[in-house]
Amino acid sequence: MSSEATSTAALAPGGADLRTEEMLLNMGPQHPATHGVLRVMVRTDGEMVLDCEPHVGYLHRCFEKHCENVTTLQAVLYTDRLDYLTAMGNNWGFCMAVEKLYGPELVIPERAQYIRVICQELNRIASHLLAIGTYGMDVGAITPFLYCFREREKILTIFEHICGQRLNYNYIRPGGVAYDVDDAMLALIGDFCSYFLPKIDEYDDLLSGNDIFVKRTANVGVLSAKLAIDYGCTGPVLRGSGVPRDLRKDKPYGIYERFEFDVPVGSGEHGTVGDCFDRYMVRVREMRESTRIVRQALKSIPGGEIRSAKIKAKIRPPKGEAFTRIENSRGDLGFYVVSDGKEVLYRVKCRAPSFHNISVLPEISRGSMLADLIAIIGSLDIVLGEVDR
Amino acid sequence: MERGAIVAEVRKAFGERITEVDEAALEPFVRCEASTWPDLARFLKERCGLDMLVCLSGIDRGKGVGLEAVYNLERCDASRVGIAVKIRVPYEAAVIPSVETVWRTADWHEREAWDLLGIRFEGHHNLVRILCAEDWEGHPLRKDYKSPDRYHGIKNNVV
Amino acid sequence: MSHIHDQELLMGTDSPLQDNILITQVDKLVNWTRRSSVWPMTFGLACCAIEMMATGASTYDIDRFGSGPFRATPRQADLMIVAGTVSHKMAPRVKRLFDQMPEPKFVIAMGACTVSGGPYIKHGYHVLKGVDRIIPVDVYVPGCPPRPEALLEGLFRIQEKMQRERLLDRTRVGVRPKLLVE
Amino acid sequence: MNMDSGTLVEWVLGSDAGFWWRLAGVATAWALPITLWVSLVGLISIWLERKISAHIQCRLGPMEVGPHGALQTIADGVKLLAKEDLIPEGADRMLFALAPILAFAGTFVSFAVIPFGPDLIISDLDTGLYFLAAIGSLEAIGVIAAGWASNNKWALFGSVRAATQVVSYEIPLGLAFVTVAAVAGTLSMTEMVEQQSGMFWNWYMFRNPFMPIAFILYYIASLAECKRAPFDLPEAESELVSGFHTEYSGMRFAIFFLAEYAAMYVVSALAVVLFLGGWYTGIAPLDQALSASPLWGNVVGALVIITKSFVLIFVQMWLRWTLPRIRLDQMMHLCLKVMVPIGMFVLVLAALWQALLPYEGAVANHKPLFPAVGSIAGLAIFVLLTVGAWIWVRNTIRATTSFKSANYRI
Repeated sequence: MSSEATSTAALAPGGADLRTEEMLLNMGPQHPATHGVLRVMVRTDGEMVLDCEPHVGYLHRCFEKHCENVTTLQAVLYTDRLDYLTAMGNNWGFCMAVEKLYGPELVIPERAQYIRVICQELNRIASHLLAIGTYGMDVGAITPFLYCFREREKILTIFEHICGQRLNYNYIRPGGVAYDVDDAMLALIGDFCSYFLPKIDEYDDLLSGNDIFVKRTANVGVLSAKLAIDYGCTGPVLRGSGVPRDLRKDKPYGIYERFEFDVPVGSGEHGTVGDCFDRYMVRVREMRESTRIVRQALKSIPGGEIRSAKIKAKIRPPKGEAFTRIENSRGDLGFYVVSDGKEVLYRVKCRAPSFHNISVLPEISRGSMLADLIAIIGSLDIVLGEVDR
Repeated sequence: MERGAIVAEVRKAFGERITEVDEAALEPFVRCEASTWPDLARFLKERCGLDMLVCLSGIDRGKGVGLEAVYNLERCDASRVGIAVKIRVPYEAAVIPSVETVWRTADWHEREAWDLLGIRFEGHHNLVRILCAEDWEGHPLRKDYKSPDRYHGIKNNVV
Repeated sequence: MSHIHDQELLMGTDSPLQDNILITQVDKLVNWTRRSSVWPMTFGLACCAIEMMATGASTYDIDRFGSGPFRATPRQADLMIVAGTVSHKMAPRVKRLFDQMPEPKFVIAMGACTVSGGPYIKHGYHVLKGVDRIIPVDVYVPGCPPRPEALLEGLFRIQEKMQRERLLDRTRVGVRPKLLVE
Repeated sequence: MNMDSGTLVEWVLGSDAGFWWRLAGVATAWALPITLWVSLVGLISIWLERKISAHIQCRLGPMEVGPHGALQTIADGVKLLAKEDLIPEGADRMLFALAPILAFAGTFVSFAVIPFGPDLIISDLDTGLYFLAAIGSLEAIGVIAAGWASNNKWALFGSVRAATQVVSYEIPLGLAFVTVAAVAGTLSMTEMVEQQSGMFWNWYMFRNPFMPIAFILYYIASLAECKRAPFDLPEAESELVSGFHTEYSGMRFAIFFLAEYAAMYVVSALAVVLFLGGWYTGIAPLDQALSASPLWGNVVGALVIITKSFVLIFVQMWLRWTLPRIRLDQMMHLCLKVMVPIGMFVLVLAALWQALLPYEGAVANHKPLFPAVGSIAGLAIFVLLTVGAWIWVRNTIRATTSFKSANYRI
């Protein structure tokens, strides 16, 4: 801390003669750029951020308490509202933990596996679209946000047809998925893929290739790989720092080992590895990879059951403890599930990627400017529902 | 280094101080006393290369057992090899040494475990509530927790 | 409570000045402008905020009805859309933001959580069971989250309510909602 | 309309009796049309902004309030007037009330010296440009006062940013003014326009090879003066909540709003007068045919100048809804380290050009001498700059998006 203070003093012309006063700035919980109800206490010297401290908990919705009080099937509903931008992933993560309790004899039907992959990847695209759109808005470009929402609406319409909800799907259930997807819907998803890919070029024109955008994001909020790992950052934040860690590749869950896709990592195209631009760019590239996976899945989706017969309507997970993680759009979403053989789980702990990602904020925003702080928060792409649970 | 090798190393270095090892469980773990934990943490990070604290789960194991903290550790490379460490403490002395200097992400996780379960992490630089409001009373994830009838004059239990 | 009731009688619809032709015409004009330009506050709390954004985006385009300019500061907003779960930690801030808005101000409780606590009503120890416990709510839009069309319908209800405003009626009888007090 | 300022002043000051009445009468007679025009410009440009932004964003924009939302701005304005007027506790009440008026006054007074036609000018000052440069910065003082008086940290940030912005953009703006003055040899607005009569290559924009650069400098600096994106730092909604007007509500906020849009018109009209031939269409025979009667000359002249101004306003809006916001230090870097040196060079070179190859005013001196070298060079430079910028932008985008779907394996 003290070293930072001296460095800002050195920046001021005249050095010691110029007396500056520190200002304590309370950003949030209601602020247009905090992506929800994050509150950041910022100690500034003019526009320079000396230190900041994120305060979370303004959306603490007692997820873990609910899981201890409602049945396992009902708990799926609450997982939706963790990372409400990638509800499919949350469902899947939780169901995977419950399924793990059943042991290897529980086999998820093939068709359900494919539907899960398609839904998860579509949802990843929807989530990244929002991340990119709001990131553009954070740095002052409003139009890309509207363009992203235009595409997002199409995905939400697909989901609405599949499971009747636009945001909190409650679709992936222990042992399979809730409803089947008909062929017309699969054709529509294929059409969406063809429609969507050229649209990414539009975002590239508007943002990735925009000189002002590059200047605002390159070399800003540099997160080194070591620091990222130390803080437990995962997902695009870790990959933006040049670490190619993706659970879909490292520990393929579901049927991800059958698909061909790349893991985009930050390479410091315009600045340093691990800056805001890298994190942003990883998301843009992941949208292409997700489309690629969806297309492969659409080609080879089999028919058949969508729910395992082994899991009855009344879900009583066997006694045991399981910890599973999936690669959600914000990083590794983990669930630590403790069951004592009853219908209601004994304890559920959610390992939320955003919780880790936002905790690194003070480290990477020190010494930057106030406008950079906004850009950094945006590039971390947090969802407060998940941070606060 | 595979998980088996890590367990063997830990056993060799710590011997009796590791109270339980279960490699066959769904989530393989080693168990130790709270006093061993700082040494074990440093050993796991520096010698075994488990550089990422994936998750810290606090669990209320109920009367007669006490509180438990589960640390899921992992090496952040392509192998993604990891192991869990479990530490059990009684209610009346729910104190575990803090490891925020080993893995910095432990900072917020320990605050969360303190907030929701009341496990005190000794040596933590700022052990205050993180999720609940500052003046919240009790630790909500304890099994005997009763949610307050009123909070700041607003009725809370309506059902 | 009783003196407010008296005031309502005094300033309410019985007041002879209220039916003055000039006043009613001014009423009409002012109400038309208010109805046509309801500026909401950029105030997202949780899931519902995403649907609120979708309402402002291209497909649903709330700007068609003049409610496009989402103002970041409460001082310039007419409508507070409480979009998402309000926790006990957040509640004082929500109230403060409401207090900072200039009159006439309106509140939409968007989503099940703000209406009543929604799925968190029973075990949500840290969740405020309905935002009408801290601020008066004009229109409730249920859903988890409500569709953008539902929010637009909520906006129309607010516009209908604005139509009933009377210029000389300081107490805003029939318009101002009550706080839920238990 | 074009009264001789000298005699008028004498008339007002003439005798003691009724001095104040006469002063008030003259002030009202002048202020009324400006007020009307400012309001009209505000209404139109705010409506345009909302429609243009909506269509850029694949939306419709205001549709329900009047045909295609034409009455939207009126509704907004009257609503803001009828809102509660809040002055926050702890604010400097007098300064808080004064700030919007100060901000508006700067723009309002600027209208006095901006011509709408050959005779349609409130006051054709000999030092019109100088007056504008001086009075134009008054808005910034209002903005700074607003932020300071609000007793709000975000507003303070906004006002300090506004102050920073003023000291940064005023210098290149002034340099652009001086460059035009050096070429024109006058500071009077009407005289400058008269010199640009004839074909469009007579416009100052193409007068010599350095004027297009001066125009671009002026345009960028004028964006900063109106606090438009990418220089909307004092407002910066995503950073500073609403910047300097965070605490303003109701009518006071409406005045700020109006001042912003009026300022957009002022800088655009000024660009038209200084660089784009004022009320001349740029086609000499057409101008001659129209200026046959003074009435038609004025009417058409006003239409021409307003059309040109709104084209420039459209470009401002287009930029706003396309570009992200630049950072404070980048803004200062751009203004002080890039634009000022370029402006200096342009000034010196343009002045040298003017001294060595003097432009004989084709109309003023009735000499149809066409100083071909300067105009051809000016046009060439303009085309070159446009094409160069286009290629540069395309290349930047292509270079950073080597992963476009065209060369991507899916």
